[in-house]
Amino acid sequence: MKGLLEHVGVEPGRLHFSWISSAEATKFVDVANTVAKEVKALGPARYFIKKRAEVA
Amino acid sequence: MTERVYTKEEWIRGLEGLREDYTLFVPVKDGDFHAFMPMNGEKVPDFDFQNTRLSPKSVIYPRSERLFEYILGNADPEANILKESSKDFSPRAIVGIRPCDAQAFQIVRRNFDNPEYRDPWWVRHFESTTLVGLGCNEPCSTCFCTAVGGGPFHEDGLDALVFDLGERYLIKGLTDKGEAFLAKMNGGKPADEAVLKAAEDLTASASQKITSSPPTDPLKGKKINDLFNAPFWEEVAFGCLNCGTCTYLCPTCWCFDVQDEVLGKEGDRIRNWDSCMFPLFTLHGSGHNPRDKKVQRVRQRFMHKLKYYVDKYDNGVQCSGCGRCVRYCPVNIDIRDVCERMNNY
Amino acid sequence: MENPYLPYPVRIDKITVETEDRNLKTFHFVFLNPEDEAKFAYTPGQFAELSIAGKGEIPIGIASSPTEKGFVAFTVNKVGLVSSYLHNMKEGDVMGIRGPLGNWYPWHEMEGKNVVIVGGGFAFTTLRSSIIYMIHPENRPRFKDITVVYGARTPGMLLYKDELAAWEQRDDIHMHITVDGTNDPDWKYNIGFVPTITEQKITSADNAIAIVCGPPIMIRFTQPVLEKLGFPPERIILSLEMRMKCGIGMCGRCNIGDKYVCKDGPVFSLAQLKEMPPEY
Amino acid sequence: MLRYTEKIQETAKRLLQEKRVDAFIGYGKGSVPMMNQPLMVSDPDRVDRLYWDNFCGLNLCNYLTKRTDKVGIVANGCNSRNIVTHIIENQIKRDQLYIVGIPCEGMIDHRAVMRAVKQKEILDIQQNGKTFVVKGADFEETFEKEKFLQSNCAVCIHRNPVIYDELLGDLVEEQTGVSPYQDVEKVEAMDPEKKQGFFTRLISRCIRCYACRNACPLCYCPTCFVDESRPQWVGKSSDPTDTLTFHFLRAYHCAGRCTDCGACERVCPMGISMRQFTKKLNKDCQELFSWEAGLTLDQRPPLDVYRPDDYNDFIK
Repeated sequence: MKGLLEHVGVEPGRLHFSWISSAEATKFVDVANTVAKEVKALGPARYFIKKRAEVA
Repeated sequence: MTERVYTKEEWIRGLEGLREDYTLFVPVKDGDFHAFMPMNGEKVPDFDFQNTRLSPKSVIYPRSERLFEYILGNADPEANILKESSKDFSPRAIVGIRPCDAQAFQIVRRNFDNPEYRDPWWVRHFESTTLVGLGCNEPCSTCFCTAVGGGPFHEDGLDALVFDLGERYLIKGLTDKGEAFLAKMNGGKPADEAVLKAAEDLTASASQKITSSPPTDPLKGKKINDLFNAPFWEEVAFGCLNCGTCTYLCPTCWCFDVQDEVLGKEGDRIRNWDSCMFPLFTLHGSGHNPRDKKVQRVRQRFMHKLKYYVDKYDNGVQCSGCGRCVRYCPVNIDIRDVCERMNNY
Repeated sequence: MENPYLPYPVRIDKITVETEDRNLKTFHFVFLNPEDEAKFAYTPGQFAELSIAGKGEIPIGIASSPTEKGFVAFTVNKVGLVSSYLHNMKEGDVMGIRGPLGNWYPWHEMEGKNVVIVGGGFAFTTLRSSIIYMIHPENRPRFKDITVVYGARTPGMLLYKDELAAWEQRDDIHMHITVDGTNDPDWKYNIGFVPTITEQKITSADNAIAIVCGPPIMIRFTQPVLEKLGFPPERIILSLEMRMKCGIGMCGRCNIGDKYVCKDGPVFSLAQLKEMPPEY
Repeated sequence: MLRYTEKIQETAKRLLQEKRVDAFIGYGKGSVPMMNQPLMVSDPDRVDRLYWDNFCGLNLCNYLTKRTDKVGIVANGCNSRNIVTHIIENQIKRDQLYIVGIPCEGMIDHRAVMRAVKQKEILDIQQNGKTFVVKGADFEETFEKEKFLQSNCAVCIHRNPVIYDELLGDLVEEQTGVSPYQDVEKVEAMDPEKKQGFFTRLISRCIRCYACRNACPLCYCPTCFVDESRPQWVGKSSDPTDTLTFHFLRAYHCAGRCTDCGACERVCPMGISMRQFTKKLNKDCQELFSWEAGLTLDQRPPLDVYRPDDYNDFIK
C-alpha cells in the first residue's frame, strides 16, 4: 500500500506504520512527534485529495 | 443557401477568426486517436481523420455535469434548498462533426426535448450549438449510416456541411444557424458549377463505399415480446463484460445517473453518464433487480436501440450507424449481427 | 425554461410512525412558497421524488389526496440511503419534493362503476389517497360500491390504523381488513392472505374495476383470483415500482419494453402488462 | 497458429462428444480484424466456430467464475495462471475443468499495428508464422510479429501453461534475460511531483467505463467498491481524484494476484496503460515476497497469509 501510494506520487512521509503496545507510552509520543514533524515539513497535501468535483 | 469555397489555409484562418463569436470544438489528434477539443490557439485542428474515438455528444451532454448546488445545515434560511448551477450557454460550434454524429443528436433530442418535458441543460446546450459537418469521403467498413437513414454526406441534423475536395473545401449553409456561422466567417469565394458537380460526385461515390447495411425496416413489424423471448440472446451475451464501452462511445446513448456530492457544508447534485450494462443501473432499494443477469442487460441495450425506440417514436432506430461499438467492443459484440438476428427472427 | 429537475422546497410539518417495527413513517410536507402548492396539482396514483440535499432523491407514491389541502403526505419505508436519512429528520427540517410525476388510476373509466381496491403491506399509500378522494362528499356520487381488501403481516404492520377504523364505521365503503396472523385475542377483523380474502369477499366483477397494489407475491396470487371472478385484464389495474432517477422518462433505467414506469406508468392495466416483457 | 485452430476444434468436439465436458470455452473469429470473440460451444457440431490466432488477448478465465458445470477451456500461460488463482480463490473447482493448454508465443498489440499503418482502416490481416500481412483499402504491409507483441507478452516468462489436462503443441522455450519492470523503474526514479504528473496524465482520458475492471478475471466481487452506495467510497463523476482512486484501489485489489495478462489494457477504449499500477505491485511482490501469481495450487497469495518472516521494514 505504502509502496503503491508513493509510486503514484504521494510524498514519502505522509503514510506511517507503527506497532505500539499500550505499555509503550514513550514510543507513542515519539512516533506521534515524528509523524507530525514529517507531515508539517511536507506542507499541506494537494495531490490525491478530493475537492469539489471537477466536472462541467 | 450559401455555398462557398475555401482553400484549406483560408478555412483554418476563417475558423481562427470565428473564435470571438463561438467556442469552436474541432477534431484534434490526441495520441493514437482524435478528440473534439476547444480550438484555443494551442491545439491544431486536424480534419484528416476517420472519426473521433468518443462521439461529440459530450459537448452538449458532458460525461459529468453539475446540475444544482446547495449549502447544508440550519443556520442559513436558504440551506438545503437546491439552486441551479450557472452555466455558459454562449454560442458554440462543433466543426468537423460527422453526419452520423449530427444525426445522433436528432435521435437523442426525442428523449430530451419532448412535448411533456424539456431537459433544460441538454436543450440549452443543443440550441446554442451550431453543427458544421464534414462529409465522409472514405467511410469505414464498419460504418452503416446508410442502413439507418443517414449517409456519408447526409444533411439532416447539420447546420452546415463541408465537402473535402482535396485542395479545397466547399461549405454549404443548411439552416439559419449555419448561415449565420458562414456570414461571420471571413475568406472564401462563391462556389462555381464545377465545384458543386465535384461535391455531387463525391457524395455518390462515398455512399457506394458503405459496404455493410443490415436492413432496419423489418424491425417495426416484429412483436416486442417475440423478440424479447428469442433464443439467441444467451449466445449474443456470452462474451459481454458488462463494461460501458459501447454505451459511452455511442453517440445515441443518453442514460444518466444523478448523484449528490458533499464537501463540508456545501454540496452538488451532479449527473453522470450511466449505462444499462451495469447491474446497478436497475437495482431496487429492496435488493430486487429486474435486470440482474448479463443476458437481460445485453438484451435491453439492443432491444432499446432496435425495437423499443422504433415503437416509441416511429422514427427509425436509435442508432446512427457510426460503427464505434462495432470497432471498440472489447469482445466484438457486433450490432449489425444482432440486428440481422432480430430481422430474421 | 422550466426546470423539471428542480424540487419545490418544503418543510416537514408532521411525522407519524405508522408501524410497530417503526420502519414506516408518514411525512406531511408544507410548501415553503405557498404558490408551489397549486403547481403541485396531482391526481391519486401519482408519485413524486423526495429530494434531500446531499443525499439524493427517491420516488414515493403520494399518500395524501388532492381533496386534503395545505399539505402533501408520503409514507416512506426505510430501505436505502435516502429513506434512512429521511427517517432521522425532524419536524421543521427543510427538503424538496419534485412532481407530481407519472400517470394515475383511471378515474374517468372508474366513474359509474363498482370499485374494488386490493392492497397489501406498505403499498397501500396511493390507495389511501384514492379512498380519501373517492369518499369525499363531492366525489362519492361518481362511484358505485367501493370495496377495500387490505392486508398486512400483523395488526401492528397495518398503515393508517385510525383511518381504517373510521372507514369500518361508514356505510358507503365496504372494508375487509386482514392480517396474515396475530396473537391478539381481541382482533376483530379477518385472518388470512389477501388473495384468499379477496376470493371470499368479492362476489362479482359486474361493472367493476379492480385496483391492486402490493408486494409482487401478493399481486401474483391475486391476479388469478380476480380473473376467476370475471375481471377482464383491462379492468385489473396495477401500480408498479422501479428504480428511478429522473422521474420524467429521460434517464432510461425504469423501462419495461418501450414504456417508462416513471412517465407512462406507474399505473398499468393487466392487459397492458401482458403485452410488455415480464421484466419488473 | 491455424494449426491450433484445427486442434482446438478437434479437441473440443471430442470432449463434447465423449461428454467429458458440458461446454467448451474458447475464442471465435471476430467480425473485424484483430478482434476475437469469447465463445462457448456446447454442441459438438458447432465447434467449427472456435478459432485461435495472435489476437486472443482477452482472458477467458472471466467466464469460469462460479460456474457449476464441467467446462473445457483453452489456456495459454497467463490464462492458465489465472485459472490457478481462480481455483485457489474458490471461484471454480479443479475437477470441473478440462484445461486445454496452448504454449503461447505472445499476442499482437492491435494498437501498435494501428500506429504502424498510421491509423488507417485495416480490412484484413494474414498471419504467416513470424510475420503478418496487413491489408487496407490502398495499402499492404508486412510486419514482424516479434516487434508488435503486446507489451506484457514481450516481457512474459511464463508462455507455457502451468496447469493443463492436455497440451495442443510442443512447449515453447521460455524467454530469458528479459527485464519486465523497466517502465516501473523509470517511474520509481521520478520525484513525487513528476510521479503525480505522470499518473494524472496517464488516467486523464479515463471515462470510467470499467472495461479494465470487467475484463480482469480477478474482479469478481458481487458489488465493486466503486458501486457501493452505503458507504460510498468513491465519487462516480469524471473528477480526476475519484478516477485516480478507482484505478489505485482496483490495482491494489489485484496485488499478489495479477498475472499481467494485459486484458485490462487491451480492452481500454481510451488506450490507457493501467498496467503501470499493477506492475508496480507485481514488482513489489516479486522483490519482497519472491512471489509471482498463479504458478502453483499449493500456496496462497502473499497478501492472503501471514508468515513470521514477512517483510515489515516499513513498520516503525
